[in-house]
Amino acid sequence: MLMPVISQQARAEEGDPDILNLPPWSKMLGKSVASPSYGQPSKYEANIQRRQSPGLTQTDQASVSFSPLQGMFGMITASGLHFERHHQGWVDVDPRRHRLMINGLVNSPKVFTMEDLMRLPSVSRIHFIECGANTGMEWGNAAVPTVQYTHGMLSCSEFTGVPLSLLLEMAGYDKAKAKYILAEGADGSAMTRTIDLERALDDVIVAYGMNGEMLRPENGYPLRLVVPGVQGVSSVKWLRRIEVGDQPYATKDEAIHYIDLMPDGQHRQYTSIQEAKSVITNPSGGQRLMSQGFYNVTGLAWSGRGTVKKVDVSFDGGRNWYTANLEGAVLPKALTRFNIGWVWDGKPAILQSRVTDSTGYVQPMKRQLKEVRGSRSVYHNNAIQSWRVNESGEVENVQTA
Amino acid sequence: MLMPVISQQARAEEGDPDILNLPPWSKMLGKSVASPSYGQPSKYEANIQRRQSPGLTQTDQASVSFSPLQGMFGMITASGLHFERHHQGWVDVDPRRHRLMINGLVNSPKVFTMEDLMRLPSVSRIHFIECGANTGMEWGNAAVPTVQYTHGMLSCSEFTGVPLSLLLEMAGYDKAKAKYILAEGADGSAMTRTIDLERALDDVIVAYGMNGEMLRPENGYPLRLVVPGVQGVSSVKWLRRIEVGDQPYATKDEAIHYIDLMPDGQHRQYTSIQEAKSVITNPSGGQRLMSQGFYNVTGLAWSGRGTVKKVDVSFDGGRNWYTANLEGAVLPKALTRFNIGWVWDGKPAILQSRVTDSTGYVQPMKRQLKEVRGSRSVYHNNAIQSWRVNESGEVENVQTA
Amino acid sequence: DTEAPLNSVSSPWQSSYESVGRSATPAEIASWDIDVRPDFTGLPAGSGSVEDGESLWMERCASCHGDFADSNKFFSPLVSGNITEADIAAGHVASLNDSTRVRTTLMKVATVSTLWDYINRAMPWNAPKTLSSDEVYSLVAYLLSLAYIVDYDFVLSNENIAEVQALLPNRNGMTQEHGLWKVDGLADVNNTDCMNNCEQAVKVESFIPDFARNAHGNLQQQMRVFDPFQGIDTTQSKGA
Amino acid sequence: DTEAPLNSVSSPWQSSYESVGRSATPAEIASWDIDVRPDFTGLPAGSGSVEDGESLWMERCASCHGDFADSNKFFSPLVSGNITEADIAAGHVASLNDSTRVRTTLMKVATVSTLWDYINRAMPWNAPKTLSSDEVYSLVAYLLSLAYIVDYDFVLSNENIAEVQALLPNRNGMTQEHGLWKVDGLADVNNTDCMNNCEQAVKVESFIPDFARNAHGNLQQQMRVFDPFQGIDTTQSKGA
Ligand code: HEC
Ligand code: HEC
Ligand SMILES: [Ca+2]
Ligand SMILES: [Ca+2]
Ligand SMILES: [Ca+2]
Ligand SMILES: [Ca+2]
Ligand SMILES: [Ca+2]
Ligand SMILES: [Ca+2]
Ligand SMILES: [Co+2]
Ligand SMILES: [Co+2]
Repeated sequence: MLMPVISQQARAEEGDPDILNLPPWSKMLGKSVASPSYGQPSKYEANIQRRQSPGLTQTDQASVSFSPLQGMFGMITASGLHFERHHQGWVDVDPRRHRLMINGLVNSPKVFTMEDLMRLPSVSRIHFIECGANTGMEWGNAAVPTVQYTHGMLSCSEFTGVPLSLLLEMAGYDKAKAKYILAEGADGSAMTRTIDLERALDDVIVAYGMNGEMLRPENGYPLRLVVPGVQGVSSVKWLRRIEVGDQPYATKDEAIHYIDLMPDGQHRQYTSIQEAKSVITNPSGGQRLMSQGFYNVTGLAWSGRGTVKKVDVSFDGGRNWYTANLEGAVLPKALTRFNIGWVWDGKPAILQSRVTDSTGYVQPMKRQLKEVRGSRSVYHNNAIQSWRVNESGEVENVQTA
Repeated sequence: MLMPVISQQARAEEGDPDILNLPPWSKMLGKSVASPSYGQPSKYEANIQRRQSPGLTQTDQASVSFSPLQGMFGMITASGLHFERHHQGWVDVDPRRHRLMINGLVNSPKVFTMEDLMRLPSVSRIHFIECGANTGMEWGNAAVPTVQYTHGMLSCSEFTGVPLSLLLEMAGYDKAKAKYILAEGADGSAMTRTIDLERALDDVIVAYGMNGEMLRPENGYPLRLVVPGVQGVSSVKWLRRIEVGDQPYATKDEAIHYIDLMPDGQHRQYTSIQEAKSVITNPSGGQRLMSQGFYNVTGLAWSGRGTVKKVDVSFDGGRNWYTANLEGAVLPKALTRFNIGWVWDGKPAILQSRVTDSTGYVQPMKRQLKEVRGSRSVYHNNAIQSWRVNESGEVENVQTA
Repeated sequence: DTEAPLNSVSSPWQSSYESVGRSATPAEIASWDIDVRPDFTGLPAGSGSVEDGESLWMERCASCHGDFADSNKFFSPLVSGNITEADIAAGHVASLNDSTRVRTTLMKVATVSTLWDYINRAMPWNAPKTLSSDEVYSLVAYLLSLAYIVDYDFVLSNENIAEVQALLPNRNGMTQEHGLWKVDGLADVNNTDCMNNCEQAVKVESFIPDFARNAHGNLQQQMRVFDPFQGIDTTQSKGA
Repeated sequence: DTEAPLNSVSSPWQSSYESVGRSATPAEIASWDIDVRPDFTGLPAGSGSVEDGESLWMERCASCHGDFADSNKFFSPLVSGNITEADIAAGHVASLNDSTRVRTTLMKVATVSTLWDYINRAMPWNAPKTLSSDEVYSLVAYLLSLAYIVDYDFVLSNENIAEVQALLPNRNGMTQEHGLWKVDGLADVNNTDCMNNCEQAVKVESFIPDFARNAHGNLQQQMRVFDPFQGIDTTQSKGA
């Protein structure tokens, strides 16, 4: 049985008691400004928070908290809901003691304080960060119940900081020999990742600002790298050092993890780009359509290679597709919100979204991905997601053949 | 005497103790993910918060808290730092009991629950909200010490919601007679404002989402109007009702306040547009340049009539001007971050910024504004702001002749 | 102007949203449709005397606005004697031009409906929407009497309110002749984007007064603890 | 590709930022430049025996990784016996192809520098950067011995580590032949944007197992309390 929606409950003869009797907030003096001086969400939003997936990791410090995509809007991620992936916990760095070093194949190795970095020319740009392992639990089968767990290692923020290219120029990197950089964190894990020099000189930001304020501690306060379009682990948090080199570094998180086991038993190493991907966030797994009729179906699309060109949505498991609206400014390597209208007729339906990016790449079906990459990868699962609506309106995570 | 910058302190012979001796966070296991499950700023950011201006208002509930622009980045305002202006305090509305009514010159007056509204086609767009009284304390003289108080009734967020035009269509507004709408809040003040129908059908949003999550209670949870480009008071919070009419309503905050006293003793009524304006946020009043040399000078520009075309910056009180960088996507009726490099030579300097918008309008000097509007207005002060750097590096709020 | 709120899309369901929401009932509209326009559309029938208004005022309003509505403890004065008979005749309050005088509510307001509407929807501040229509009439009447617009024995009602409007001291004090209402309205102030040798002599004409230096608290505590631009310790005097 | 990070600007000071920051001293670089590359650049001279590694392991590592590095209490096993002599000869671990087997660190790692570098920078997990170089050598030696790559009497040093690299079981197990490194690399999977009659028979092949329905907690408490799409009470069985 469908539960009645509130608007139907409210259809009393004379009218809705919540209209006929004024609510208390219409008849009282409200609260003061600047209380709190740093604002917080409404108490009615407590269900919308970051969560771990039980059983995914053995510890809480080398773990993931997922963003509640089912409760989010637009393309910007509220910083309080930004997903987390730490390998050795998050640390509360004193910004007055934090330093950035540039060394290696440079004319003049350099040290910067935070004050130094904030004196330098800065840029502000909106980019997504997606963990390479996002949707990794779904390589084999439908495994987790909601979009928070299937796709929630994903966020999008406005970052402000110094272009890495500028710092490399200032240190005088060796234009003949330099081919790679190593980025290193100041936390216990001293997280390290190799980045191609060409990319490092392109749109990489040494960022201190996020969504109008300083980075949050869990997101690398006071300094992180932002490597747009690339799996999140490259956007090293609590960044303390950049080394310029002529060979890749094969550090733990690019030589033991973040490698993709192919059907022939070889591992692909240095798979970095987050290819075009999209997901319907509402309705999605664990939700229930409360009645038949019109719904705004909404979701997110993005591409590590450029901009979103188009998002198509299917309601019959991929047989027929309709092109959705793209909202607001469609920006490179940023999330793009899409919306499309749909009328649910009470019959089972399978909802899917499929993005095409500015390179012409079309988001693959799961079977196409498996044909090439097999089923034992963990990373880079950008397959089309299916949500099945059953007769009772319940939405489930499924995979189609 | 100039205080030494930290990077100079750190120039010990062998090196900086904060590099030679690893900091504690490099040698420990950090904290768990999802603790807290809703993230918060670093404890080192406690100075960056919303504040009242003492003496501006007699009560804390009919008052203003200003955004700390001097500590912010990019164009997005972190929702925790969004400025507040309430007339009767902020209220904690239960979203399950909140309703929106559309009445007046319509075929079919309507009632919507939050569920209803969230079923409808939605848009997501980034817009600024500026109080009409922003910089009002500065009409006469330089009065307040920092950019938080001169310009901090200003914010910019990504809003998600239903286009008002859609709701008006659904109610079947009278196309022959309708000329205005009235928007009304559900708080104690039942804030009301008249909006031109042409504008109401243009880009006005009945918004529930802000920066990826629901509106904050202080910003109208669960529903507010967003009227892009227009003084903030029109973006009615805790929105409960829209009435379609054929005459303006002359409610208290458009007939007794938000009116502009002209030199001839007449008040301009229904002055609504926030014309093009810009301000340098760093360096700004109350700050001190710690040493001579290069600085990134940064600020914000916006226009209620369209997009920012160009921002020029002067370091000599308006004699000579240099065109600044515009960061990221330059969006209509949104804040635009600008940056420009500058070398401080230790001599007094007067810094100014001046925006030109897409209509060709150039932000006026204070004396140009006063020539037309006199000096007894409160609202719509979009004059060029001057910050004077003295020999000791201190930055002061001044006005030039 | 900017971007169309909805793109053209290919979904056949796109505009099938008419069924969402429901019709408002007459009782619901009556409960919420409280606005009163300058032409008195929306004004409920009723009446109230200055005398009743005065006692109600003392009970429910005076604590914040003062016995004669002239306090600025909670808010700027509503009434304060700057209105002359000549103003009432002209429909324009001359003392608004006098920058030494406080500008009260009754000096500015051009439409009596505004007072009725606002008191009805929002006052008393700490218990809004608790007044009956007759009480609102009487309170408006009392305020009008304090500003010598009506006499002490006046009874305001829906029948005579238009006559009162014709006496409102600043009824002709508003202009809508400006370019700030419509998106395509004409700007009234102009500047040019001169780039070189623009100002001949740059002179500072206004500084923050010294007493105001620390009036917002110690500015050092309002700036980031690390920053190329550090906060000034305003508990110390200038240049220290 | 996208937008140039800096626009062209007219300020004569734009590129005068060279003075910001300062040169790093040799001691500072020595303190932080700890990375060790596959070609052993960055590897400090030193040595450590399997025997020393074993006792150090018991003291500082075994509590989390197990006495034989085969525990998955804190992390997946580092070593677990899936490596054969044929693998060591081929430089490729065949059991990686066997989906029933757990994939351990020593099965995957292709560069011995990776182990040295990581243990040195990050282990023990709760006290990183507290091991001496010789201790790191001995711990790497112990792990190699557990995987039967070196004997129990082996002493690993900067001098013989290249020989050990030549024995690493999965040393040929990595490929960089793919389009996911460079921005303009070629995609390996293709789809088309077919719009109509694309899939002939749509079949669901995988559902969330029933036992997993409530495994993430009650989903009703993970959705907004008001929403067109309300959270399912997963403490109740399906369709209830
Ligand atoms: C607890 C304090 C308090 C009480 C009691 C109170 N008021 Fe007010 N009143 C205020 C405040 C504060 C404002 C300004 C609200 C704002 O900023 O929008 C105000 C505003 C007004 C205004 C609008 C003035 C203007 O220029 O905007 C009128 C008229 C008014 N009050 C009348 C009344 C009447 C009539 C009563 C009694 C029925 C009353 N007030 C009771 C505090 C009070
Ligand atoms: C308190 C628990 C703990 C202790 C003690 C500990 N480890 Fe670990 N170790 C971990 C965890 C957790 C990880 C995974 C970290 C991550 O996810 O990045 C790990 C990862 C590793 C890895 C990388 C494995 C891979 O496949 O990524 C190696 C090698 C390792 N540890 C060796 C050691 C050595 C050697 C010691 C002792 C000096 C040690 N560990 C002590 C918990 C511990
Ligand atoms: Ca890992
Ligand atoms: Ca659009
Ligand atoms: Ca006011
Ligand atoms: Ca730019
Ligand atoms: Ca009405
Ligand atoms: Ca190195
Ligand atoms: Co990751
Ligand atoms: Co305001």
